[in-house]
Amino acid sequence: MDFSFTEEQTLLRNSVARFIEDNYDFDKRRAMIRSPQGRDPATWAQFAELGLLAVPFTEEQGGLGGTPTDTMVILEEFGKGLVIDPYLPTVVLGGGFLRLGGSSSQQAELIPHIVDGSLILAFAYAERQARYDLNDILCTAKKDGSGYVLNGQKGVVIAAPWADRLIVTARTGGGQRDKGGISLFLVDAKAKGVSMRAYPTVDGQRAAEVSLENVSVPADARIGAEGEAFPLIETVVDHALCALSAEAMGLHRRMLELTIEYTRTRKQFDQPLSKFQVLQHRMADMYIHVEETVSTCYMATIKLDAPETERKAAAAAAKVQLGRAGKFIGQNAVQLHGGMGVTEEMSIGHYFKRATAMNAMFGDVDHHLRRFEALTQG
Amino acid sequence: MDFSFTEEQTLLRNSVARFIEDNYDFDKRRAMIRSPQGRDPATWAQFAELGLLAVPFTEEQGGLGGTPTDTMVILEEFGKGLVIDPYLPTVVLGGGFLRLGGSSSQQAELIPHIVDGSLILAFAYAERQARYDLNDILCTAKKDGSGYVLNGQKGVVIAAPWADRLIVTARTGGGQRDKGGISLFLVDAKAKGVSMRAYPTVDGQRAAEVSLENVSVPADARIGAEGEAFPLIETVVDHALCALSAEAMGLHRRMLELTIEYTRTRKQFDQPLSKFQVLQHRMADMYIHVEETVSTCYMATIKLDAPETERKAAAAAAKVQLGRAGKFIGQNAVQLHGGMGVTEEMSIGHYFKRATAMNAMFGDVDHHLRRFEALTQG
Amino acid sequence: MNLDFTPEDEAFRAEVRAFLEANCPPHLRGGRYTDLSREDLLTWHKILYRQGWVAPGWPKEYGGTGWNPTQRYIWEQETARLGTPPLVAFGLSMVGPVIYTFGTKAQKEYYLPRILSGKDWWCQGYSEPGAGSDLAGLRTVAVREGDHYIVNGQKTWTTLAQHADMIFCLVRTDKDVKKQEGITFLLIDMKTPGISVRPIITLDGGHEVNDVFLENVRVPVENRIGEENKGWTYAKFLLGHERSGIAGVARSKKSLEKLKGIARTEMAGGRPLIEDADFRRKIAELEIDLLALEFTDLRTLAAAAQGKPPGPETSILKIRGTEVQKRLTELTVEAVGYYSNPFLKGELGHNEGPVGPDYAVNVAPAYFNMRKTSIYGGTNEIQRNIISKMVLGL
Amino acid sequence: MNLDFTPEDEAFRAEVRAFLEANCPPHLRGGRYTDLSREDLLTWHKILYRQGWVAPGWPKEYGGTGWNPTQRYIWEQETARLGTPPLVAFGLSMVGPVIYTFGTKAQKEYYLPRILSGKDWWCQGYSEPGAGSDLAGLRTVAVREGDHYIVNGQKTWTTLAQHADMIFCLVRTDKDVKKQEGITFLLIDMKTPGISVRPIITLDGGHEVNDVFLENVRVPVENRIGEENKGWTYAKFLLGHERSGIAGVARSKKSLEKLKGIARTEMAGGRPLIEDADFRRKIAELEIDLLALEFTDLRTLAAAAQGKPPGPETSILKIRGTEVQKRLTELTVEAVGYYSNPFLKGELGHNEGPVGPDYAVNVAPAYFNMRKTSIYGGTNEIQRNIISKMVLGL
Repeated sequence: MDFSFTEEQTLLRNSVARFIEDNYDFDKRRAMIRSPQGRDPATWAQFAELGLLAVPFTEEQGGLGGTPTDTMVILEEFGKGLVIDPYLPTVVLGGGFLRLGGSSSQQAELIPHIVDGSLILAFAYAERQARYDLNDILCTAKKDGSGYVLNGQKGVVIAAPWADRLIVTARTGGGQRDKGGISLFLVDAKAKGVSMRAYPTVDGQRAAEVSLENVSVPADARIGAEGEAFPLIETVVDHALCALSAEAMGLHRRMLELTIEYTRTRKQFDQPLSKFQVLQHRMADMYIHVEETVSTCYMATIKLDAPETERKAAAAAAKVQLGRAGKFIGQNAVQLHGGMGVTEEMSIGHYFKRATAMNAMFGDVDHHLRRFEALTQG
Repeated sequence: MDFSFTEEQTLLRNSVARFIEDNYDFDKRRAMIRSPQGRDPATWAQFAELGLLAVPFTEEQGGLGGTPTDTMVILEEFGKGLVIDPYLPTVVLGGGFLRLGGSSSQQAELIPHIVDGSLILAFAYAERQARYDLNDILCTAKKDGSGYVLNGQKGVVIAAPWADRLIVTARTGGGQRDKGGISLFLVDAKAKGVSMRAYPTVDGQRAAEVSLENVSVPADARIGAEGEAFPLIETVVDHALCALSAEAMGLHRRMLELTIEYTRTRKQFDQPLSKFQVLQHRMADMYIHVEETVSTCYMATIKLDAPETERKAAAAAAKVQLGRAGKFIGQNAVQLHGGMGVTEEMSIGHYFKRATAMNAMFGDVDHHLRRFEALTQG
Repeated sequence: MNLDFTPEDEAFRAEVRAFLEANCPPHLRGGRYTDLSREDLLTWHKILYRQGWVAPGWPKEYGGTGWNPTQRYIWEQETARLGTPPLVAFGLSMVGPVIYTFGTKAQKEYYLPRILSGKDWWCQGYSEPGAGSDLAGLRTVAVREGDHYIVNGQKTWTTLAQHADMIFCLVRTDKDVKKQEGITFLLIDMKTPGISVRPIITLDGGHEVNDVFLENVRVPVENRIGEENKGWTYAKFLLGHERSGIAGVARSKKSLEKLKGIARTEMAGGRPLIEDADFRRKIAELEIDLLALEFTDLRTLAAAAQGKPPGPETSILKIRGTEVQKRLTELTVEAVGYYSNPFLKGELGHNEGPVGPDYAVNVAPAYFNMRKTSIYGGTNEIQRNIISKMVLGL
Repeated sequence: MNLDFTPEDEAFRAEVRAFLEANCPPHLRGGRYTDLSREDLLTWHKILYRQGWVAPGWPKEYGGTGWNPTQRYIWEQETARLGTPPLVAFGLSMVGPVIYTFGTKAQKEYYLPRILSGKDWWCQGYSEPGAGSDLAGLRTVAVREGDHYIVNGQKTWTTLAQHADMIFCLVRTDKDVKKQEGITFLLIDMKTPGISVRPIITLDGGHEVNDVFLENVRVPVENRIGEENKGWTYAKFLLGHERSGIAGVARSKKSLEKLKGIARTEMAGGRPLIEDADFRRKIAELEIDLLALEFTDLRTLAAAAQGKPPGPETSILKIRGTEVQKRLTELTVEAVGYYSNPFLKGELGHNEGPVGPDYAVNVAPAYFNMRKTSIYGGTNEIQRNIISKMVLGL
């Protein structure tokens, strides 16, 4: 049993932290978000240079053979810096599908491009009627000669406006909510029949409504066996939940730090806010929530390789925790910043917005509580 | 719109309060609870003398023609004094069934005895499998000549060891959870076939497990039409919920007062506890809960005569409120009393125990939330 | 104890309802509480002005309706029922009552009609960068120079100052006394040289509040309310007045109905979200909070109808009222799932149609924006201080 | 980062499990944490003593096991798995470590073996009627008279003093200095003339705690730990030691399993309670709290295994550990419905069988009793003070 980090992990953490400090301050981040593209491609190129895009892939795949803990370290620092770049969609999700389910030719073709920064991916799975159920899919993929033709609508596809390829869930069989009959496809974002309505999101990212109208893809665009993608989707999404949990660690801790800083300097009734016992206890409770986020993140990350039920329960618990802690910490951080907390000029509000958006990603607190219940109460 | 009390109501309140102050202090109450009988019959006789047992009955029935607000005033004071005598089972429940559903001969025979203090009633409805569902009944009443024969088990029948008669719910038809087929019977507590296992309850009352084995009752022991008692039961139980809510008003306010008193005198770190901001805010929150209990009690009491859905929703809301407020106020009152809060010697713990027991009576917070949901969300 | 309305009350309700149905333009109905333009707000203001109903809280002699508390409660219910626009409070509910209570004859005659007609748009110069909840800690200074005060300083969180013709300001006129005792209450024309307004963009991307800078602003002495250095008295009076209606029950009821409507439409696990046990429970708990708040509000109202002044216990209404409002926006964000995420407001323009369902537009910004409610008007922490000191005597 | 146990750890676990299975008497298993008699507790104590495992926290040289933190964690898991009785902490976990750390050679040689063997039952004389969370405010006085201290005062909340042979006491030996600086730590024989014990009956009807009165009690000077007036140092050491294991994770897991079992048996709306969405959710939220607590505990343990001393952040373990314990008893009360109401304990005698299901017996008293956990050992409010001052630097 060991919760410490290796020397390599500490170096990795420091290099990410330094990059963010040097290149990702409040004003630079705002400028990126407000730019037409919504991000600065130079950032991504530097991620590639730092090797961040190579971390989870094996050495044979052209990666660094990192563990989930390495990914955790990166995402935690991203959380502190409010990084908007598409690491989760490209490396954790897209990379995850390829790593864990892609054919060797898919891996050989695409992973090097992820690693060198030339390929951005987005995961198009959510549908309007589905809420958070990954298996609720109306989008269809019909056999057409050796390939498939895709039709359907995907909503709120994070990073889609930036993506070169989409990874799309579609039905090759089964009914709307069946877990069988689901397949995964790599679709070129510029393919004929793909249209997008792009927009910014509340947390400063970009997303799109994606429409697929008679989009033809070849057979080798399918990831994994036909109709059997659901277990892979669950696995990769559990990796994404851990990544979000890691990001939340950074986010939550930073919100607490900013609040401590602010209350130490801001005076009311001739005393710093930090001297009022009620606010001290509020911050103590925020601290407890932060530590619980850390604990559940460690748990879920360590258990990514555990037997399925254990892995799923741990990931669900971490997501519940990040949701409820994010709400508690975020709401109180804003409250303790007083009027300043609700302005665009202070960074605290931007952390709060990200915390809010994260709660919905891949299912909110209720969704994962129910998942956890099914796994632990039968 | 008027939330004030009439002069008569103020007089009534004062006379109940004075009685409790004179005859119901901590030591006397403890002595009653520890006595073999578990209460002092003299108290009941004085309730009769003060007219309290006559309040809800019409003048024709030999009562005082009081309104639900009058009952509220009495119960609020009982709450402050932690009265253990069977007012709720006898006057509110038993009296309620007779007032609202009894035949004129049942009324003429029994109400005068309630009023003069010579008749104690207990409502035997709960069954082991039923949890809080009033319609979940296995106890049967089979026609036998002109009368009925009752068989079944009733659990946690409050005041049963003191009761002269039981009011029993039993099935004359329908399945275990049907709302039709339920009938109400007056059963002599000493009738052949009635056996009891009596015990004290955590809040200082007495209750019993009641077993009915081939208990014969005549046809005129039935209250209301055969198989159609359920709406009457719901109505009378809503009256009981309002009475509990009124008791909770008194109980909750007293817990807050005791806590304020205690924290004002108890010093820690050379300061009265009442000077610590965290505890001040805790008490402010307790106060808010108290006022919310008052507000929902007023609402539910006023709406006892409103259309059915409105009446039920208001009563359910009041029960939810008393449950959650009782928990918040009670737990914090004990906490703020520190070690003293968990001793038998301080009255605060006894209030807390009553608040705990009240939460379960006629259904806990979850039960009434669900009832409220069905009424307000369809 | 009863909830009965008199026949006169019921007749009044019918009259109000008929008027509102006939006169509120369709595009202003339905509870559009944010995103209304200055023009929208003034349109509605002027409709009510013509009817003589623009100032329900004012005495008749100053152009108010003279309604009793029950009638004002009915008015609030009926306007919320239709979802009419809000009236901007700064003139009607804040400085107006200060002027008719403490103003000179000339001030009353000049300002009150202009407030009623909508000619003057007012804003509030209370908060300062260094003084939030500690309002009396303000540092904007006014120095007497002949017939004028020369004002220097900065006000902040000034709502809708960008539209304002006038600002009422608390300024410091004596530094050498207890901080509450050196404050003066001034009425200042926003067009006076030396005043500049800088927008503050809030979390939701909206421009509602501003910084107001005052640099050598010359204010005629006749624009002073009451006596010099007695401004704190008028300020406290104003804050007490501001408290009424703070529970926002009628509006929260409307928002709750909207939320239930969304939950009936959104799907979860193949069924409407409103059939989801967790979500049902959250709605029910909130609805019970709201009922408790409503009856606490009614109790205050009934006491007011009997002539009792509102006491510090109205802090409950502020605390629970804002908690309910915030929770409503929070649950609405939860209800719409992923579609809380698109952001169509703010500097990136929002001329396009909605992404996802109409009802999902702006729910996250509304949630962000409503955070302010437990901060402004005395934070909820300050309200709890008030309860513990003034009500519980701790 | 990993949760792996070494093969040595796994072998250790197997050894422990086999021993416990073979040696814990059946009637002492199953998590009977309350209602155990002095005899029951001593029976188990002596079984472990014979095995040499009665003091997992002590160094080997004093008769402890010398286990590392991981082994102690495994030990806690395995004892909780079988639900073995608790060991009374006052000798083993509290005064024992004080004696072997600060005691004289004579004290070590005399007291430690008696603690290990169970010959001396200890109790704790810390709290006083006037000094609860403010422990250093104690007023029990000891005056030196030749080779003795003469002790006068009152201790309270003294757990199981009715069984005790010895009490360790904080007493004031200097009134004229800062309150922390005039305290001395004494070991006192409970049979000394002048000591009397009065039961305190708690809310649950139980007799667990007591008042202890000391009237002219003569204590030999050699019964003093360390130096005169330095008692606060030893007291704080003891409190830090007490903190370990305070999270109570293994036991709470056992209680959670019991709760789930009850929820599977109880019926609600014609179905098992565990299928009720509201109750499921409450269990799940609590289980996630417990998982978070477990991993926070493991993080502390892992840090300890690397030789880092427990810091003030262990206040989290106290706060959340007791919150989880309290919530477990609360949900158990809810689960059994009406059958939490019968009260079979206390002065009315409890020789009859249970009313209702076996598992419902005593759940309400347990709920009442567990209120103490957020009060003793420094209230949870004090723990939050500690976090805000010592961890957050506020």
